[in-house]
Amino acid sequence: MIDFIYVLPLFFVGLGAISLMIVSTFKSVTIRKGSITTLVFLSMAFISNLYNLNTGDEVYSHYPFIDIFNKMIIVDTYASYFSTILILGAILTILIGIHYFEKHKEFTVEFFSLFLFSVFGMMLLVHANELISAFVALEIASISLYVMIGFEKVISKRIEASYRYLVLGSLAGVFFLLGTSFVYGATGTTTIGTIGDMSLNTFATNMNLLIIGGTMILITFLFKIAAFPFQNWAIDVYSGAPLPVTAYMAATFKAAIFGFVLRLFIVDFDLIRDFWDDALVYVIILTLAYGSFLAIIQKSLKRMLVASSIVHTGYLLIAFTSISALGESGASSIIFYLVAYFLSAVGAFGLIAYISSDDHLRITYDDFRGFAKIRPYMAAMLSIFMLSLAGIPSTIGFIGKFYIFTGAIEAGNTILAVVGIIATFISVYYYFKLIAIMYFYRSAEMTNVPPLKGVAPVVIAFIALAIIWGGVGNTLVAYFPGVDLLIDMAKLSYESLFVG
Amino acid sequence: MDFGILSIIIFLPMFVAFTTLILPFGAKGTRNAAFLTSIVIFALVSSVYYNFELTGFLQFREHYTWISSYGINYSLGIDGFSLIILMLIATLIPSAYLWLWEGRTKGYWISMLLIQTGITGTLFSQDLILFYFFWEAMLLPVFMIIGMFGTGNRVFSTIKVTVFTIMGSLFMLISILYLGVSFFNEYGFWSFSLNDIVQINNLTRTEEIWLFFGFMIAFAIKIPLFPFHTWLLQTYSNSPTGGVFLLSSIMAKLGVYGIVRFVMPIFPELYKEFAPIFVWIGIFGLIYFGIAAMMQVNIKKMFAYSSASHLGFIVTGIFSLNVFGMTGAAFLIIAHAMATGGLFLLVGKMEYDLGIKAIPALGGIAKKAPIFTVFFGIMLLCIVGLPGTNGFVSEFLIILGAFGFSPTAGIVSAFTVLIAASFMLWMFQRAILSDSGNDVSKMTDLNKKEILGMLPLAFLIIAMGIYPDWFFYKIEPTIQHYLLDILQIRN
Amino acid sequence: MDNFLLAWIVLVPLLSSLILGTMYLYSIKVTKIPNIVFSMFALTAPFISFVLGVSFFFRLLENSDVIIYRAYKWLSVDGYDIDMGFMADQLSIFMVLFITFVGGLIHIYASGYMKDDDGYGKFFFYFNLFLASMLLLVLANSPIIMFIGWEGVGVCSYLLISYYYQDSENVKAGNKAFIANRVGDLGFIIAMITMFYYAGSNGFDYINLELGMANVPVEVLSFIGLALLIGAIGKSAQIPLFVWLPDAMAGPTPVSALIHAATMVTAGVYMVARFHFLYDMIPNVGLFIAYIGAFSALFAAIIATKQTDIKKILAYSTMSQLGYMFIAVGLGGYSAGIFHVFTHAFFKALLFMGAGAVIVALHHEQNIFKMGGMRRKTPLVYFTMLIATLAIAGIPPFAGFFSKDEILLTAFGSGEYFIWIIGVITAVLTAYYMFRLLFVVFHGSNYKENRELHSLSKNMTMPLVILAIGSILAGFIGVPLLLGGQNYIGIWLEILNSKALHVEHSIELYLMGLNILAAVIGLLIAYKKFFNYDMSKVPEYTGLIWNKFYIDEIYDRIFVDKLKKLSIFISYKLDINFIDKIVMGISNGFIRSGNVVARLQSANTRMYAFSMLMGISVISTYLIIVMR
Amino acid sequence: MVDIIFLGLAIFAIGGGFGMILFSQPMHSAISLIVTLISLGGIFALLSAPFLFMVQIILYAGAIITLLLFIIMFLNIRDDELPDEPNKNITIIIGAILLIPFNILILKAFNTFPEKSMNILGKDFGSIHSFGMELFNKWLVPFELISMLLLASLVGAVVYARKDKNRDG
Amino acid sequence: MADLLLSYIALAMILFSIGFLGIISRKNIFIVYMSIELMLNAVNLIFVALGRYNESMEPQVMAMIIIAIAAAEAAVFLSLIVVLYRNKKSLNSDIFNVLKQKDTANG
Repeated sequence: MIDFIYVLPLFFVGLGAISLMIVSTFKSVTIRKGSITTLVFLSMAFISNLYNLNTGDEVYSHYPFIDIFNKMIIVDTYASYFSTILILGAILTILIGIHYFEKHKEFTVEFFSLFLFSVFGMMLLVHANELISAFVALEIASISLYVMIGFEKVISKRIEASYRYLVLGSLAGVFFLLGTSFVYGATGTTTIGTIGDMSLNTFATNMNLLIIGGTMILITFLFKIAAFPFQNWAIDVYSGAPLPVTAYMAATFKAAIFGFVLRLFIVDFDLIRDFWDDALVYVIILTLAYGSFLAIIQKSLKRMLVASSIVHTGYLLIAFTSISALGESGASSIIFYLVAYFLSAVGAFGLIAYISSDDHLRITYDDFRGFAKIRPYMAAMLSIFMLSLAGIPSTIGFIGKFYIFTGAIEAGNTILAVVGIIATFISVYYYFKLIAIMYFYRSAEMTNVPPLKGVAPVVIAFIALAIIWGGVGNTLVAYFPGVDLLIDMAKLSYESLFVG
Repeated sequence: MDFGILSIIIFLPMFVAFTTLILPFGAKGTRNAAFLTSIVIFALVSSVYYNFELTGFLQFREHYTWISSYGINYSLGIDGFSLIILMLIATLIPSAYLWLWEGRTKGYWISMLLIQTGITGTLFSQDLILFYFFWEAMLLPVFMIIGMFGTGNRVFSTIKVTVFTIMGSLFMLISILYLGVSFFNEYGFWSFSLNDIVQINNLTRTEEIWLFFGFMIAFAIKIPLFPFHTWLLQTYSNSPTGGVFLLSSIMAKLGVYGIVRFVMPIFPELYKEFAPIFVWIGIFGLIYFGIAAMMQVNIKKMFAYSSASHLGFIVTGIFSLNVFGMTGAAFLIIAHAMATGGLFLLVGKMEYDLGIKAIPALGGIAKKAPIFTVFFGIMLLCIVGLPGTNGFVSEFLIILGAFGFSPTAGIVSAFTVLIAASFMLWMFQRAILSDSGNDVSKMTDLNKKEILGMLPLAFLIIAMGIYPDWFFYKIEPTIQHYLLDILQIRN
Repeated sequence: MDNFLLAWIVLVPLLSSLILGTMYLYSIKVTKIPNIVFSMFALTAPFISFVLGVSFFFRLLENSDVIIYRAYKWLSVDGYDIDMGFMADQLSIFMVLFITFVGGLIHIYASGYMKDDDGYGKFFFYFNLFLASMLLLVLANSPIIMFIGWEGVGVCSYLLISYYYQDSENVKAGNKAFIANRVGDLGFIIAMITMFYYAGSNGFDYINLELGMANVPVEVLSFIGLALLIGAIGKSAQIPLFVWLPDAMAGPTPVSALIHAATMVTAGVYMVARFHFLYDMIPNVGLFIAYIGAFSALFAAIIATKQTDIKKILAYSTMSQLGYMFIAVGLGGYSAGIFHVFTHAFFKALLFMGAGAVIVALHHEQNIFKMGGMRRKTPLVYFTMLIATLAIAGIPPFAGFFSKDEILLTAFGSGEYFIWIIGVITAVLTAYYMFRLLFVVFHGSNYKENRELHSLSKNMTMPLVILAIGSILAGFIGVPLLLGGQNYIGIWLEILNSKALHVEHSIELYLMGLNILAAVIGLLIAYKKFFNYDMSKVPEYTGLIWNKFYIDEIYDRIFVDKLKKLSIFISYKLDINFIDKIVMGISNGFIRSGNVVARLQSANTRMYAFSMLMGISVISTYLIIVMR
Repeated sequence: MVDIIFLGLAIFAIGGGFGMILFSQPMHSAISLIVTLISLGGIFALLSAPFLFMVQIILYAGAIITLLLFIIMFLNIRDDELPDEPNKNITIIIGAILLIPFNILILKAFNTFPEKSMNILGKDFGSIHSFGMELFNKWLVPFELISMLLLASLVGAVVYARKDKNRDG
Repeated sequence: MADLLLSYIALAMILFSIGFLGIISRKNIFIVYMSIELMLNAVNLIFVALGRYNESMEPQVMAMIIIAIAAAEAAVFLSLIVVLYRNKKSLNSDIFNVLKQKDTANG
């Protein structure tokens, strides 16, 4: 029975997806009801997942139903930690997007079904302990996302974004399969954990094939997180997608991908990972440069945030390279940064989604002129998100960057830290430009902004507070989770990878 | 969790700012609260001043763990050098508030309060990350205040100054992180506390040089030293009075403070080694900016150049590696803050009344506003370095210091007496004194509040010029400590 | 003892000036305060100082020990203490006496001269501040405190010269004075700092400095001496820093009298005398000073012969007389120099006040060729001016004769015959231009008959009389032994003189005669040319001398214009077009790269796939290379 | 014999592949693809995977491509609606050149595999029974997940394919 | 030849490459789709060949799963093609460029 409790979060989400799929045929189910149902299922998953997370300092790793599932699903602190992030991201996305979905007539209850399918896929991805299962999970998430992007199919850019993502995503997926086949060819297995063991046993000739296989998987991974040279799609797809979906993809999906890849690369490719680190240096530099240059010229806010998400990918990769030298602290810095970026991006995208939900206008910088005059609290929140994204102290974004750069230096990649710093400084320009535009113009341009009421603004405000708390919080306020707790959790989850 | 007095000094303004932000205070209420806060802080700072012991070591230490996994602590403390800057801040801010009394919005006052928090926090931090934290945090309200309440092409210039300064500080951040990692590698635990960081000795020379310049770029931009000064003109010209006041009189000084507080103890050898470069950069800046100021038409830009010129001189002082130069620099920090701050307040009023910044469009102010002119004259003479004002004492000491460093440097730096005088008096003639037929009828003389605000500055300028020693004795042990213990120099 | 009273000599005028300043602001802002109240505060100050000065004079007479009063520790850095100290020795007290005396008289005169001015209170505020600074300069016991007074004098002169500040010309003149002085201050400060480092280890007052100097290498001493000299030149308007002096006439006439007669300009001479212990060790520099003095004297005298502005003539005469003083102090004849300072104070103050009276009478007319015939209109002024002119020209027994004679004797006795010859020529010229002034203004035919003269108050005429008496008698404190007199001043200031002169009495007598002859020659030429001058012909002056040798223009061309160009170049070209361009160029570079990158975002799926292909190709190549 | 069959199938597969990317008519391409898929099915059979051979023929060539053909016909695209593709060949050539390192890399890696007989294995290997045993014993999770995937794609397809309710035309 | 693992791999890689070339060179979205299918089949071939080489049934199951995934993708892709064709009245993927980067900044 205990095994069932472990898979309960997955079960709830999957159940939710299927039930929503069924009820979507009924006319009487409105968007609101659908979203509430979604939230109910997600909350149940969240609660059961908290049980799994077991917030003590105990580390565990468990294969549920080992005789049936055959070690293909793993439940450990690590996966639970990521699941928490993912479910939380999903909940936040729904809460923030609810206003948007209601205002945009194209959305139907099927959307929530797909949404839960994608959450299911992502959770499965972080729980996956086998490459083919992981690929299936990835495909569940991706296919749901393809459709979610193109859900408003009367809008050209949505459907185009969906198409582009589908073609290129499938192309990248093929490389994952190719890689899997090579890994299988080299080691005769596709189970994570065993691959590593086998790679120690097999003779050196097959090592090359393993490396190639790993590289192919890495290519898919780089594609999904939009790293150079596989970054082109990101800006089109993200900006073509509905804003809540963009937020969801940029923050939550990225976390899921990292959740899986970290497991794969820490557990299995540990011995050969440094092989890629040298090449990754160039990838990182180019990713940072590309994202920064692209972001700096954007006039549309959404595109800017999207382009800057490429930059954040670069930061995450910096931490990725330091894992081989640092292990625990490198991995935990990725995890922490994912949380930091996740909060900031969800907040920023969500708020912009909320602002633009009434009129379907293109949101540009100039639209925000004097925004602080008409909506001071929203402007303040948006500023907090921008500051966090830019990594200004007193926000969680700073702490995240701090860990990443410290890790990079500790791992001996000072050059990456310097490049990262330069990218940060460029990012200050485009993030601060928004703050400047919101506050420094005396007359407001934007009309038709929804007032500050409903659930979305409250959630966004909480995110803003969380960002600040993440930046300054400490043990001064007793028994309240501060920055340290997040770090400790990240470290524990890292340790759990080696328990099983 | 009992907060010490330093924490209260740091966080009281922030607390007031957020309280007024949340509660339905109007602009007037916020202003009164801000003023009251500044007075309370002045009282607190005075008590710190009187309880300060005559040693060169850190006092009023506070130490709490913040992020334990990386050894980041909330660590505060002051020594003599911080003390005088603290006194300066505590004195200047109420004065400035009296000047900014009318016609400001709530956002303005809240920004001012937050700036005060940032400034004092920067001043007290004894942990590198905490320092960086406040250093950046200080920038945001300044960013807001310039951008929201400035004039001219303020959006552009605000972004420019922000990006520019953040660029500098990010290089510092990298250096800080590198130091932290080096410390970890050497001692096996994390700490960013200054006391620990200074004990690092596993750095190679190349590393040290890089890190040194990482720090120096941040401070050089903030100060600003040649050639990192180009943000200065537009920013000063477009800033509102309060912003430019704080920028010129306090924040620029914090750049110098940063050099003394961090660069000197962490890299004592390089500090000594590169001292000639910085002494000469300072002197070069002194002359370069001085000459640049002469033909500047915009009065605020002229003061910007003049400010940069003096800050170059301050840098010369702190790098002169002797007591005279360093004490002089400390003194010039105060003198220049008061005089430049006062001048910017005065010019701000002029701009507020007349809406003019160009010197040729001014003139005949003296007739309209004699008290204004008197204060203007006092501040100006302080800038010029007239004996009897603290400007002279500091300049004299720095020249002494520079001479002690190298006679040539001393002699060249003595040209300061000529440079400031030439453009300042010329400006005074054209803008204030002579009647050039421009319409300045809207100019009003100072009201009682403004006089009250300006009096402490004017009084201190003169008092410190006539009886400097009374203001010196608290800082000298600190300077001696720097030289003997940290740099290990006996001149 | 009552040494603290020494500080009060300075403090009294200072306090008075502060009170006056506050009162003035009060009077313009709130209610008007009558002039008499201002006068009360203004006029008492110099006299209290004078009385205090006299008391110290008598104390020194009884006991020639130096009186020192240390008020407080001004600055203490790194074990070096600098006191706010005052020192009364023979030299300083002597200076104090005539500064306060002549200054006081000028105060009285000014109270009449300025009585209709709106800024009456302000004027005396500046005036007393000026006096306080000058007294501080004189009484200071260390160079740095002296420097405070020194600069105070400079800034007060700035304020006074640009007193009529609405006219930008006046302020410009003030600026010029201040900047020229600042050039001198630069020298002073360099000298001071060098001294501090090389000789200040025991303390920084004069007594310790004198001791400290003993071990300093002579090159450094020469450097200090020259740097100090720059300061002296700036303050005393010698070549090449004299340009401010003629322009300084922009201020009210009492200002000119105060600056030129008793105070400011003599500070340079005083300083050289004060640092006699230094200059005694470096006679070459002293000689250089003497040459500067000699050339300045001649140069100013030549220019003065062609000027038409009454105050400018007097200004150049001041410069010329200061040249004499520099000759004296440069050659080690400190007492002779100070003696001339003393006598000069009387007759030059008198000349300026007389000129001021004439100017006031003629409703602010300053061109001498538009005056004429004032002898009958203002006989008192005429007589006092005559006495002063005789004194400055060096006609015995008036004051100037004795002091100038002693200076020329010093020059001759030191063997510097060239300087001596210049001195004699200058004496001829002095007599010439002074009598030219006198004849044109007072004897010439009336420029415009029947014009109404502004009446002169008692306040203005009374000091004239006192100073006239002074101009007659002042010389007698230094009558040479040859004439059976007693050189009291030489005895009083014997602490300064280290150089014994050996000039035979017969030669001395010849020299004296020659001086008188020189003065008479000058007088006669002036008489011939200008007595009963036809005032209808206002002479048109042109040429080198009238244009003051184009010195101002040359300075403008060499320094000012170049500096302005450099300034424009830096602040409008270099900073904006070069340094800022680099900074902005970086950011533009980013944006341009962004535009390039943007072209890659073609929204073309095939192109995106193609770029993936390229990436894979590169990665494959990389793998092939690294995997053996 | 096996070699010849393999070679023939390979040539057909490659030819079909080239046909697919070279024909401008999607219909022709689809038929070429079917050729390739069937050839691959044959190769699967050569590799002792009879079950997969069936799946390939029935499910892939039969169902998926038929669906594709159906859609092509459903949309009824005229020739003049087909995109103009002038640079097709040159792109293919450039792409082929760029793909050379990729192929070399992989073939080089496989080249080191020891030679081993690849004859058709008899008995159980590849049969439905052994396939089922393997699938349900070891690979239940991905198999079940496939059902979720198909559900998701079903919803997606429904969303895309249905007529928009509030479309104004 | 049929004995060699390498020949199967080579065939698979050729097909894989052809698929890739199809994606980069063809504008017709049908053919793009078919190219992806071809690439998946190429991977399948590798799996099956490796399965035979290792004499393991596992890769065949994987290949089977991949076929199922391809089917799922096909459903979405083909319905998307329908939507695209309705929306754009074209099969030319090159004209789907409303998301093209239009903004440029001047320095």
